Amino acid sequence: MGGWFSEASNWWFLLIALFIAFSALRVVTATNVVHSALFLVGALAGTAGLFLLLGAQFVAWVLVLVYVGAVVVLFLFGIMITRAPTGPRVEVDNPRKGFAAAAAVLTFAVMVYSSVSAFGHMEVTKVGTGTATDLIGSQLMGRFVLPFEAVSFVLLAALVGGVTLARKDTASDETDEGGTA
Amino acid sequence: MIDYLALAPEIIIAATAVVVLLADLWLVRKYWTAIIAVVGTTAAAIPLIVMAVSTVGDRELFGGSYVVDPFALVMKGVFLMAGYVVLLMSFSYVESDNYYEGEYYFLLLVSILGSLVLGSARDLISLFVGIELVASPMYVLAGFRKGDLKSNEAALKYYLLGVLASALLLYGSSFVFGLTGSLTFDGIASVAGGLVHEPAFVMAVLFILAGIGFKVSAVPFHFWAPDTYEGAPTPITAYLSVSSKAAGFVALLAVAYRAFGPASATWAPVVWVLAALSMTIANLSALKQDNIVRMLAYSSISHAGFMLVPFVVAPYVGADGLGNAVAATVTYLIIYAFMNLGAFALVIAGSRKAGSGTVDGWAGMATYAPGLAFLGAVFFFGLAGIPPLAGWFAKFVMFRVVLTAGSGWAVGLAVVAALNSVVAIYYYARVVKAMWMDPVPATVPDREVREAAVPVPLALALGITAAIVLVVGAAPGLVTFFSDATKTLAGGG
Amino acid sequence: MSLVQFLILGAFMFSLGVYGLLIRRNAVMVLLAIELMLNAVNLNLIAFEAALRTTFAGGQIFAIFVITVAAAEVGIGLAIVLLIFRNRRSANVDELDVMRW
Amino acid sequence: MAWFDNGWGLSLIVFLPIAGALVILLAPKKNLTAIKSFGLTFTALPVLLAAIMIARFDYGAGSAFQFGTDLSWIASINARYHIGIDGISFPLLVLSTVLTMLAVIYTFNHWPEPHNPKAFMALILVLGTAMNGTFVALDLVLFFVFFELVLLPMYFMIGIWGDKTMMKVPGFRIEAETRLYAAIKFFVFTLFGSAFMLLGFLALYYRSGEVAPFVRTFDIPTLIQAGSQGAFTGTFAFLVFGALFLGFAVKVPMWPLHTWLPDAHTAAPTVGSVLLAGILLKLGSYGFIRISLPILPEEAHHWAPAIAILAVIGIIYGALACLAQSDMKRLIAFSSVGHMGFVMLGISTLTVVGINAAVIGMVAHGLITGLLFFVAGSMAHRYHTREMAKLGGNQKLMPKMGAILGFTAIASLGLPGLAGFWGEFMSLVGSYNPALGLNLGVFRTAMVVGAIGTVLTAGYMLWMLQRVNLGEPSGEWGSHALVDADVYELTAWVPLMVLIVAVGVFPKLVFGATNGAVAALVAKAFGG
Amino acid sequence: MVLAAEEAMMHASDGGWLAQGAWLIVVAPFLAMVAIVFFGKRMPRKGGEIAVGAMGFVFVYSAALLILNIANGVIYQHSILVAQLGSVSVEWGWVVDGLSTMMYFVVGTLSFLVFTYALGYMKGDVRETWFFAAFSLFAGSMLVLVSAPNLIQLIVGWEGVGLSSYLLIGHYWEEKENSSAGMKAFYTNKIADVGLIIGAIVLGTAVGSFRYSDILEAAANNSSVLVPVAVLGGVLLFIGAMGKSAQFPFHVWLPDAMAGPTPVSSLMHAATMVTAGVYLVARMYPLYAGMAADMRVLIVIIGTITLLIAGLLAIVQDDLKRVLAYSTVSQLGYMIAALGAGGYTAGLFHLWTHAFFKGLLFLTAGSVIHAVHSNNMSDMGGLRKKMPVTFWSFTSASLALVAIIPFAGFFSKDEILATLGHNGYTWAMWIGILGAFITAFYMGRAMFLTFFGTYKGEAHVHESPAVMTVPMAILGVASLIAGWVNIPGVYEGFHHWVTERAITFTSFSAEGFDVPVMLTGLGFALAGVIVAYVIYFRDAETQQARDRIRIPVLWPLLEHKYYLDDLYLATLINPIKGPIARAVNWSNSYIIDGVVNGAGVVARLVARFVYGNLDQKGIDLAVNTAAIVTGSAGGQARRLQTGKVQQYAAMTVAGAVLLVVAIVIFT
Repeated sequence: MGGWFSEASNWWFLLIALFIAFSALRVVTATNVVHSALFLVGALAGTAGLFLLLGAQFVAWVLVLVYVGAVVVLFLFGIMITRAPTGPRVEVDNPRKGFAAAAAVLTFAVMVYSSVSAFGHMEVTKVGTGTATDLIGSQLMGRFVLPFEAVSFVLLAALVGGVTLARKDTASDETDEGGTA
Repeated sequence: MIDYLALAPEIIIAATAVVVLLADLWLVRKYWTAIIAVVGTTAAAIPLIVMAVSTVGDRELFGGSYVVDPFALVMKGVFLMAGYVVLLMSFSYVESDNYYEGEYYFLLLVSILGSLVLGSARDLISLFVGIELVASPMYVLAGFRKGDLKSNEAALKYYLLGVLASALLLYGSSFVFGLTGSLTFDGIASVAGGLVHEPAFVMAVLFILAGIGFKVSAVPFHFWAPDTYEGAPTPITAYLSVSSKAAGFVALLAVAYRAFGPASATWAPVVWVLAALSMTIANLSALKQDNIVRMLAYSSISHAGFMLVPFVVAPYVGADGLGNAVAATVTYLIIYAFMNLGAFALVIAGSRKAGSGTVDGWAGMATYAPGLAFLGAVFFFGLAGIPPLAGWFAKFVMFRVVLTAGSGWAVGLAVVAALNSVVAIYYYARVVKAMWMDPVPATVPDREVREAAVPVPLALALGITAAIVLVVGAAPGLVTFFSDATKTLAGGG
Repeated sequence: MSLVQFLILGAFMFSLGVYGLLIRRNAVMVLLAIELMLNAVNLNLIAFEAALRTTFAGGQIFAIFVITVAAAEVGIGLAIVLLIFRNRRSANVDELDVMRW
Repeated sequence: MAWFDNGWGLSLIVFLPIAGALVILLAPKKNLTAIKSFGLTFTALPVLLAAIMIARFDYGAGSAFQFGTDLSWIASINARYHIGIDGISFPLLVLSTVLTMLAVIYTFNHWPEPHNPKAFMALILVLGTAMNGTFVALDLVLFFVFFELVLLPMYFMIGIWGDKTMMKVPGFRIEAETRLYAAIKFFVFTLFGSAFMLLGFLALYYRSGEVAPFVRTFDIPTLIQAGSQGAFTGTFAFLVFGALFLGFAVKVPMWPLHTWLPDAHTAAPTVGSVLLAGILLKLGSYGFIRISLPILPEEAHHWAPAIAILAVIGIIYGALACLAQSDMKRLIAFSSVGHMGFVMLGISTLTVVGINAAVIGMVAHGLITGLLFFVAGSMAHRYHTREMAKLGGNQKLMPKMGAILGFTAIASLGLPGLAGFWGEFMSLVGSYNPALGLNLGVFRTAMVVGAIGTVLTAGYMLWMLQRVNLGEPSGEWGSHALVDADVYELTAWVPLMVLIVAVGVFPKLVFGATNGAVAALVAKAFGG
Repeated sequence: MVLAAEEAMMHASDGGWLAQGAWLIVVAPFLAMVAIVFFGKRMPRKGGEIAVGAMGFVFVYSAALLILNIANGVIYQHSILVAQLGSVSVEWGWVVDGLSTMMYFVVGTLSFLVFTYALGYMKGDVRETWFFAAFSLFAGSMLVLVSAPNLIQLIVGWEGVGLSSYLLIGHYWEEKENSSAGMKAFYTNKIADVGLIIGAIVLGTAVGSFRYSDILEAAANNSSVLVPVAVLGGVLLFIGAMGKSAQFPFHVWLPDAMAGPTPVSSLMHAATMVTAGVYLVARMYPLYAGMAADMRVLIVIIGTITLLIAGLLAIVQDDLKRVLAYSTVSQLGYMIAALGAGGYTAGLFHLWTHAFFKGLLFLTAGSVIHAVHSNNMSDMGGLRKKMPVTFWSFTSASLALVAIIPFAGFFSKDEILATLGHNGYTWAMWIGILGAFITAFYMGRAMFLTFFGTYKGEAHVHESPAVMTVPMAILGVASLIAGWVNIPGVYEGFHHWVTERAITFTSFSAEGFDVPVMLTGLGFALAGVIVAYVIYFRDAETQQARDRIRIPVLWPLLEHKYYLDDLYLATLINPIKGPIARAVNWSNSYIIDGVVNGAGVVARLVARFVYGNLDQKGIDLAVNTAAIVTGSAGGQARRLQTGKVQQYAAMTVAGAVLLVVAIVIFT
């Protein structure tokens, strides 16, 4: 264990990890949607930090840009539009906490147990020797070009679909014969 | 250099999707979009045929992460056929409600594109992307009847659980990557054998199974299905219960036999449990349904159970047996696809005439719509698996595989399956009984509605499916000709 | 740095995501929880990549795909939530009971 | 005639009816004559072909499969279109063609309610194909398909044209329309059995791959070959036989799996009951003879005593139940349980005599009970009731019909000199000395009990006659204009009566065909 | 004491074309029946003439055969194979030998005469045609039975006789009693037939053939295959015989059989039905004489019991036909006893004589009934003058029955008594002699009540038409002379006729009169007549008074026929028809079907639970049960406000994770 603390990077990790853990916890415990959204930002930012620590600069910045830049904004819009509970008094959680906690703990236990048993010995290589971005680029344009193109369609579909659903219109309330119970 | 012929179907469908989207902007007559979609789907079948007859063997692209082998070809064919039928079903339906037709067909096509991608996906990333590509348009389409609370609810339930499933799938995938250091199935398979007793590997595999199990709606990952089916527009329900489910099975087959083939000892028991649960719980639940669509939802869950049955023999048989297992699932899948599509087409037509989607509402349909009543008998008894309708052969090959595995576990599951196939008779027969033997209820609409002709495209859909169900029942060779070709999937892994 | 510490952190985030997913009443908050889970996956992928140093940077590529798709999903999700909110003036998932048995 | 002998003849016999069904579906709903004539044509032609076969059948080689062919059907599972008839299936095939035709003729002026001739006729024809097919199939898969194909038409016949009176499901507060209850009961009951039968078939297929020539096959002759060489033994065989037993015993039906039968027969429209009793029940017992016994001889030995015991229980049980019936059709239905009990008793002896007896018993029961249901149906049609308490003096009101009923009832109680006798007597002979190694005590007791059963049979049959035919007719029929048996009915019935006498006086008509085949079967399976 | 068979062997011929054509007499009645069914209605006598014609042919042909046999004995048999099942072969055929020729003649003669009589008797009956058809069937079946060369054909004829008796007894089925009487006859026979059928199977299987020739061959030379089953087989066959020949305790059906028209009774009692049992025993005699000898005493016992109890019953009957019916039973008892005692000849001889006079008795009774329109002797009396032919025929027949020398019955009965005495069944002989007294008494009673005293009825009495009286007259003569064919020491032709058999066997026949026995028998008979005369030969009302003499214990017993019918009803028929059958039916509906329907109901309940709780309430089930277990309340309140989505999610996650745990643990 001592050896572990002798490594500077581990201190960095500890610092960021605690931050992430705290904000993640608050994401699911905060009674104010806006807060939890902001805590999510924190968690994401922390994760990006770890990415840097692991030498994945490109992904780190993608994360920051896509999430902090786009997704969270999206969320905030959503929160505003849907008048999500922003006051502390609101009942934001359903009463099945006990069970949920149990499930979460069980999941956590399983994951940790298997991780340790499988990778207990493995080390991650030193900082700095990060992956060259051009490698990623060539891979994306080469071997993974097809999923890459496909994802573009996912985005397109999400865009079109999102617009179609979200836009206000005079959709009549006709009920579908197949669906009437 | 990329083999564009191999990608032609995907490209054509993608292009069609874009064209539909653009056409929607300019065209006044929206039904053109539908026609374009149909044409595109048909066109996409051409390169498939070309490849099928070509002498070139398996076409591997992108370092084996994307393969066009007989399995892929057959499944893509199925997806296109199914998509085609769903499109036909959609015409009159979409017109009847003021939908965004262009968007509707666009999203449908994207989903079809996703299923095509899945057919060839042989690495984790394409798998993930393919699944998302199939699913995300469906999240939207499920809620496409925007005014209807049920539809909204259907969408959200499907969405939330779908994303959860994806999360599980991804978490599993990440561990697989970590354990094997590779993303392609073949790469994974090369080391999977040694990891059978590695807890991390077990967790990874099972999470992936759970993720896909959601797609095929196997118990206990099925909960979304009944509500979503009930709420979503009926053609979309049909698509979910057939194409989306089929896509899930394609993924499952590829993952199970290709990626984790050597580790079948890990997943076979799980599949045993899933299959048994799916068949039993779904069948019993279906007994309680009055809404036909909801009943069909549970029936489709139980059928997923039947399709899972062949997987359990994997640890006990050789390459030949594995091939048979794949073929069995595929055979079942194909036959089920057309029976179920027919059933849903029938639901659309019948509900319109009877003005209700409940079993009691359909009572006495034989008196005012004998044709539909006849088709009802064909499709529902087909699903029940009663000769001479195609369904019997699906069950037959399934039983054949498990009983020829020579394993007590397999036989046990076969018995469960047998009992379930008897229980299933009840709820299928109940609908037919209502249509043929019960008096017409007061709720039925007046003559011009109830004796109005079935719209041509819908009739076409009914005709195609019914013909296939009847013919295949007498000459199952038509299906086995294709399904046997898919044996190579296991042979390779 | 040992690999496990990252994995444990990931596991923690994922489990919290599960927790949130199960208890939050507000749909948007549920979505947030889900993002947490996906993020955990990304962390795993990057950590593995760092440990394995594959020739094709598989982990990072995968992570990129995950991020992109996740973004798309959030879009759709929020749209659906919006739709529901418009129809019933509430975005609480536990009030979705039209099809109660 | 080569084409005729090489499968075409049989295939035509099998598929002409269903072809007729399609033709009828195309025929206009209104045009009754067209429907009738199509129906008659497509059932008469098979009879004609069957007649030609009677002429061309090589009785010397009754054990060999004749007029058959063996074509590829479902290559991937090695299921083949292998058909053919030997001395055992031949009489049954003829019976089924004839009975189907007579059923069609009878229907011409007995359209049950709801009047929908098109569908009804089509269903009869589909049934025809299914029944003929089962008797000629020599491939387990083919057999299975035809075996199951009878279900749907019969289900609809009972469910749509069946008895509409309400009945109380015994033991429950549920009230159901008889036809609906009977239909689903028949349907699910039979499917329950056949699901396991299918498992049994597949198990055989699996194990057949492990004996020479080491290819898995559904081919019945091949499996028989393997079976007679002891390919299937031990627990495996035990379970397989059990599975097949479930499938066949439900169809026969054997006590205690018989309870679907009274309801189905009672509820079904006349033609339905006729075909149900006449042919469908035979599918089960035929399955035993064609599949269970020769393929699993060893297990047949183990199971035989159990089968014998169940059979005689069925005989006595059925007879006693008959004595308690007040509904004429239901009484006849229960009588089937007894008669099929004799058939199964014969089979269980595993002897040449016993199995011959079983076959002739099937034929006789087909003729006699078929006719009984015809008459009972016609009477119910006239009197609008089946309550024997209400009937009486029928002999006076409708002399012809009464006489025919009397004749048939007498035949049904197994009077020597009429068809019914041989099955009963010979199965008793068989069970007096069953195959070597079978428990004599069990079988001889079975014989005595069976013989006593014949007394009870006479009991309820004559009692039925007394209540229905004899005595002074009750006043309420005075007003009714009761027409005696009309020309259609007589056309349908007289052939049956002639056959009953012919087979009774000259049993060689059946034994001549069966004996060789049965002898060969027994010799092969049980060493003679 | 001679070995009949040796002589038989000496001059036995195969009978030539006459014997080969003998099948004609079997077929003729059936052809007649068919013809009657199709054309009878259109004929002047409603088809009766066809029947009579056929019977005439049979009579002539059988007479020819008899003469042929008398001239030079015939032993011929022919079989046609009609079915082969493995080792078992089914054959139709016909036997012409001493026994069968005698039976052919009896059947032929009686049928011919009775049919002719019936032409008159049944004139204008509700369904004449039907009657003659069934009547032909009756005679035909009997001929099938007699001509049978094997047990299977015997059974065919046997049951055929049973059936036609059912049809004829129930001829007037408008009244329930009549059809019931027919059913009673059929059932009683059917029950006994179980014995016959099983016996046939036992013997046939043991020998490997159902032919008499083979079975008796085996019996004659004590073949080992037969040793284990000989006695059993003998007993079983005898049970069958008891049924047909109305031996105690199966005799109950015969008196009720009077419900049928009188010609039927006549034929049934004389030739075509009750004789079948005697014939069977005679046919199988070599078996009884040899290997099954041990059980013969049983036959004797049954016979003697029958002759005694039936005779007693005859005393108390008021119905004339019933008197005769019981007398038949009692006479059959004599025959059976004789056969049991080794008197092959004696038994058959009595069958022969009895056929004539009993047939006649019924014809005369019929004639009387026809005239007075009542069966009861209390409605008759003093008919002597009014119906002379009838009276004289009756007298002749009665004397024959009472066994007064030189009438037929005397010789046959004496032969029987002699046989019994000679073969050491002295007790049986004494019962026989007592029986002779009883016989004489009840016949005397019948005679005096019917023909003497004063007429007590209302109907206008007149003699019957010629078509009826002529046959009576003929038979009247026959009952006088029929006995002369076998006068011990004088002429023993009959003995030689009937012992013309293919198989050798020992048979007793008296060569001379056993004078003391003869005299005792005769004496008892006369005594009986005298007692009857003393009691009944008076004017009407005193007849009535005298007829009320009661023997305290015996009388009620007799009036209730020893309570046998009630016993059968109470212990057998009613329970089966009633409670047992109902119980079975109940079990069918409520136990077996209960299981079936129960399965359905259970399935439905399970389904409700699975769907309602597992599938739809999902986690809440777990949560709430946990809550209930831990006693914390509010489970209900919770469920109401929980959205299902999150339960679904929970199930999904839990499912996945738990599966992982399970697999990790169990593999």
